[in-house]
Amino acid sequence: MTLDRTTTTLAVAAVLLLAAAPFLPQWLVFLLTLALAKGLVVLGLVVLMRTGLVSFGQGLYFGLGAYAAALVGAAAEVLDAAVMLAAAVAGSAGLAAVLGLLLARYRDIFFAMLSLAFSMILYGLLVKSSALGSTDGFNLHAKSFAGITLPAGAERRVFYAVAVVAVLGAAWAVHRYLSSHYGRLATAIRDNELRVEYLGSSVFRVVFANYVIAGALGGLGGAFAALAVGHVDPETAYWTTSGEFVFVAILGGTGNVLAPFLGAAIFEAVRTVANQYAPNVWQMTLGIVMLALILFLPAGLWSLVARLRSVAR
Amino acid sequence: MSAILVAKGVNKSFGAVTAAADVNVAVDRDAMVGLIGANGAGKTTFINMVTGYLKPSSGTIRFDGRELTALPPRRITQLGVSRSFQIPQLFNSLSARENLLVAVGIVAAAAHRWAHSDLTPARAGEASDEVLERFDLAAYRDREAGLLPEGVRKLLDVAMALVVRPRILLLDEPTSGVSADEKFAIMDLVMGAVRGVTVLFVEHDMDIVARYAQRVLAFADGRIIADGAPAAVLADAEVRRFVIGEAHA
Amino acid sequence: MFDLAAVLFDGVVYSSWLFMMAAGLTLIYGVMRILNIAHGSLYALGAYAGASLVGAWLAGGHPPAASYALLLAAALLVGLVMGPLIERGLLRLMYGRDEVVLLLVTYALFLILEDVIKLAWGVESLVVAEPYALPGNFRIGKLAYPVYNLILIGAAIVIGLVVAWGLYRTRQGKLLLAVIHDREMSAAMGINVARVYVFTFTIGAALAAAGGALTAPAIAVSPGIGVEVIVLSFAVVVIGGLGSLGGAALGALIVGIVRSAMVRYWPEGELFSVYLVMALVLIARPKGLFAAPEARKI
Amino acid sequence: MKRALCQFVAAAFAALLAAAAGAQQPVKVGIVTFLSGPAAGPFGVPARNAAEIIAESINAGRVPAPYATKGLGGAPMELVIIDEAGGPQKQVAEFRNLAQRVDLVIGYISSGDCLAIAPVAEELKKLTILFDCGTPRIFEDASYKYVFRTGPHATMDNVSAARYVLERRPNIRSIAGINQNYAWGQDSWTDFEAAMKALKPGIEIKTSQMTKLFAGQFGAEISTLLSSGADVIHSSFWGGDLEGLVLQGAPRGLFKSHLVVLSAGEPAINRLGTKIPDGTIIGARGPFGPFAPDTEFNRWFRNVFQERYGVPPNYASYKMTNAMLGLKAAYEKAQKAGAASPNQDQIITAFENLTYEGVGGTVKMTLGKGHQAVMDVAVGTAKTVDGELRIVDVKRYPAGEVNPPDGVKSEAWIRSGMKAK
Repeated sequence: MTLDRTTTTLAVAAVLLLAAAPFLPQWLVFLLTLALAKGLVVLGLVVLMRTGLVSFGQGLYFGLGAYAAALVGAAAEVLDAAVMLAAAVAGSAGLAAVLGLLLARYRDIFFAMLSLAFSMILYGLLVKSSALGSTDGFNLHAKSFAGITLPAGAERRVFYAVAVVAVLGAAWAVHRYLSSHYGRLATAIRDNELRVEYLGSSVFRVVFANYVIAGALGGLGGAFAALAVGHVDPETAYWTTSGEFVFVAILGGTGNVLAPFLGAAIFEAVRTVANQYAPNVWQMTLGIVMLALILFLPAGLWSLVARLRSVAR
Repeated sequence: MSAILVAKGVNKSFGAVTAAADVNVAVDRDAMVGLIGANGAGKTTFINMVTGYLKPSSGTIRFDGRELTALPPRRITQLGVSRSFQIPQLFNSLSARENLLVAVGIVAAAAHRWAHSDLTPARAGEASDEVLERFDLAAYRDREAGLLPEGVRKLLDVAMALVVRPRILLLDEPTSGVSADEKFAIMDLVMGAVRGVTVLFVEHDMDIVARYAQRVLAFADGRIIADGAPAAVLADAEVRRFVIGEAHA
Repeated sequence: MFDLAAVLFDGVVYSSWLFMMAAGLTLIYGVMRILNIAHGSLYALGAYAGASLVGAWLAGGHPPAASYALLLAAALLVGLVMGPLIERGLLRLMYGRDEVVLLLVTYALFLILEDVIKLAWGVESLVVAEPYALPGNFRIGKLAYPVYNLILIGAAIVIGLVVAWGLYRTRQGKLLLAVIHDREMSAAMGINVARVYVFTFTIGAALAAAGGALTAPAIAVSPGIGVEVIVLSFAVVVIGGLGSLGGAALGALIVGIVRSAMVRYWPEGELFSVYLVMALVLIARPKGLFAAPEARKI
Repeated sequence: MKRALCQFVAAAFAALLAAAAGAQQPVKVGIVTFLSGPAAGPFGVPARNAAEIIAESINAGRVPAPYATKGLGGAPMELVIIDEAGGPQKQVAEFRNLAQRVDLVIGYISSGDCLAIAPVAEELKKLTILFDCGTPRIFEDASYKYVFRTGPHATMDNVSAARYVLERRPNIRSIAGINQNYAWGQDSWTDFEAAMKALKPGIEIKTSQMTKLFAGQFGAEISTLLSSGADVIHSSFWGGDLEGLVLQGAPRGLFKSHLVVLSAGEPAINRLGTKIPDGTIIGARGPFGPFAPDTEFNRWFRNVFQERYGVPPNYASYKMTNAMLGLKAAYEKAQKAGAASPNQDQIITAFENLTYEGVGGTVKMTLGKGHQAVMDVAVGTAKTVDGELRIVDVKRYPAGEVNPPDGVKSEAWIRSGMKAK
């Protein structure tokens, strides 16, 4: 009955996070919002991975979402977070629908590298556009949400709460999607595309759909990150950012829709602690932790949670 | 009796190799047709062309009056032409039941595309279990397909081909890689399950051909060298030399 | 006219640098199915080792002519130490896992090595320019070029030929090819995969290090030089077709020459030239230029 | 599961806060500078070294007058140093954590980080002193209460370079550029190009090479520059790229056949020494390093630094020092105004429009409503004199001539002919 479990865990987690919102210290609110934002991108990656495809270019949508949100503020001078989020999702889903037509025909490393190429082309364009501040990027500041003006200083907490709700919705929807026929079909495609075609289903359509879902979630994550940070820059589209998402996906585990968020939160926490307490060797610390996790938790962090549950049962 | 599958002047060559040379066949509804011939004689190539895996270099293949040669496998399946594989094509990380659920789910999710289908998403589960029963695979219900014994994989492969409501079913060596004593058991199960479906099956074991086929097509070098009732074809001198001689060598 | 000659020459110089990286990467991927991100660190290690060795040699007042040999020695050293160390010590524990997991393992390794290099050599850049300036210049048209560029090209060609010879003429090499073309089969044929892997990874590491060591005299060896080469050489390998030495060579040539042409005629575009090339090649040939066609038996 | 996570993180930081809570008197200063990556060598570590030795000297009261008093008016400084590597997003996260642990922050070399951090500092009401980043946008596009920048912004680097070039070679006809393809390189070239056009209308732009950051190899670029026939070549390269350009350019005669301007060349002097060809024009983004006037204060600084670290301080070291001196000056000014241990607002009030003596010259917080420093700037020419690189023909430009008046945007000011106040 994992469905009930996951859904209930999801609900409980969301309620707890919302209840905590007013009391958490600002740095934790920020850390969690960022973790939720990146978790959304990884969630999309997990959907894609069900079909056996790993994208090293999700930074494309993360960056696009961030810039879409920021541009709504800077260019259109709409300072409403809801509009920014909508613009980000629309923009990235749109681009994904175009690129998907091409990318859905690619597999394995070629899919990975072609998506990487596209993300790096966006990176290049952003770096070239001095109007957008080139590599320095520019700041954004949303002052209202869905028309409701936010009290100065409280914005971050509101964005955090919105992120929690958005994650709840997205994770639940993805969970339903993946435990439906289409989830199983995705796995079938990963195992044997030929047979899927011979059963009368279009592999292309499924891959395409999952790619667009991943793109939209990537854009949403990017927008939340931009709202939390208050600044966008091309780094968001750089290949190392994309690589980080893939790592978090593996770190968390691809078995459960909650795993990406656990993975993202732990990753952010480890990196922050390493940077604050081992500023000279934080990369090494991070690397060693990564290796240890890959070695000792082959199924990802979520396998721990799963183990705890089975013990509890 | 009207022909459901008609191939006219079908040719196919890979560079120098001729896999099909002027193949002309008309298969009647509800026929049980055995395809025999040495390895590389063109049997599988014929099946591959009918099901859209290969495009003929020239010639036409019609199913129920509908030209197939331009269509992708997916569309051909939806029209009611299904196939099994010499090497079972399964979803190895899924259980036997989930394999069938995928197949059922595909039909149920897009029932409108199918010529005739009574499957609905709601019925998917029980439909899969029915199939497991019919092919007595119930014992392997929740075992990972990748780890099943070859004979079982063969059956599951055929079972999946049947789930998608075919009107004609092409079986590529359904009993190859299976011990001699299992062969008949498998064929009995299959033939029991395909009532009302036209069947073409590739087979090397002439006893099986003689037992299950109403009609036999003998291939050699991409050409059909004999076509008729099993007894007649199996007695044909050319067939004995080209097919059976080599088949047993 | 000489304009074009210059573009070509600059391109070829860049290509020969790229090739040394890509050759090792493509071998490792072909045999072990690992996209080795740590390849960048091995490049950096080669550069640091080469610069330090030559620096020490020259500081000792020894004849600078020998420094070229020292550069290669440094590369070999890095390869022979790091190759087996990484393969036996780490990668071995990960075989059988997903390609992407192995890739992340090499990413973690890359992060660790970045700091190791920092701890070993500090953040100050290493400058050992003598081998670069020593052989003097030659001219193409009215443009002066360091003779060292010719050495670089020569080295790349020799390295390419040696590796090709090793692959196609020696027993060990044929084993590698066998594994590249059909892993299951070759495993069934009882090839000692473990040995093949150590061997391959060591060669790959040495090639990366050679790329670094031979570039060291022309650049300031400083933290972070490993990062840039990673994606570049990935792109080259993918353009050429994974696991193909010839592909790596062709990919390197294309990327190198396109880049120098961009620099000359459209400097704005240099930033994405590599990725444009990669995207276009993959769109035209989804598995790269020299992809081995795999027949599927059904 | 989330709750477990919160507990984990919370625990980690509780430990941290406890550790911080230990000492009350000392002023905790967060230092953010590159400890890893390509910017660590030329800027990050020299800046950190300066921070450490200056903090020590201040606490011991060893800094010459007017900074001879111990600590910040008696309160010792305690440094918390973190790495700036990782990009603005990561830095914002780190800043939010650091803000818990320290009373104020001094840091940031990358303009991207500065732009991202400034509003966060404002949100958290945490005094933050930017010491090095160059972009003028920080106080030209916004105004902040809690953010100061004691380093002059980058406009003057290229304005002074342009003036220097034209004073030396009034009848040059064409320029070309080779700059890194990111904000710093693009802005530097834009400023230099605009300044040259404003000072010498009709000057011809032969080519503007924009190289990928940390590309390291510039064969094709150098060929293009050599055949461009430009009289002057401008580059704002730094770090490994700069050293690579010199190493690869010099043997090919790039510096012989052209007048080369390295607007941020000073840090490379310690690294390359006599490898820098004679006649190369070098800037230091202020009166720093070899460009600093030979005062007793400057001599003291160079000596302690050289003694400790074996190399002379470069401009990053100077700018870090000036940030810390600015803090000390403001703190003690606030004390004189009557606050025994001044709170943040009192320090800020004292800091605004402050004028104080820094290493290399006077620092005037005159721009950005008193939050942005200006300084004189110096440009010079490299010349090897008996086996040692010297900076000769040093020209010092008063701040007023190379910086826009407050409220005027640099870009507009340059295009409008750079009228001095």
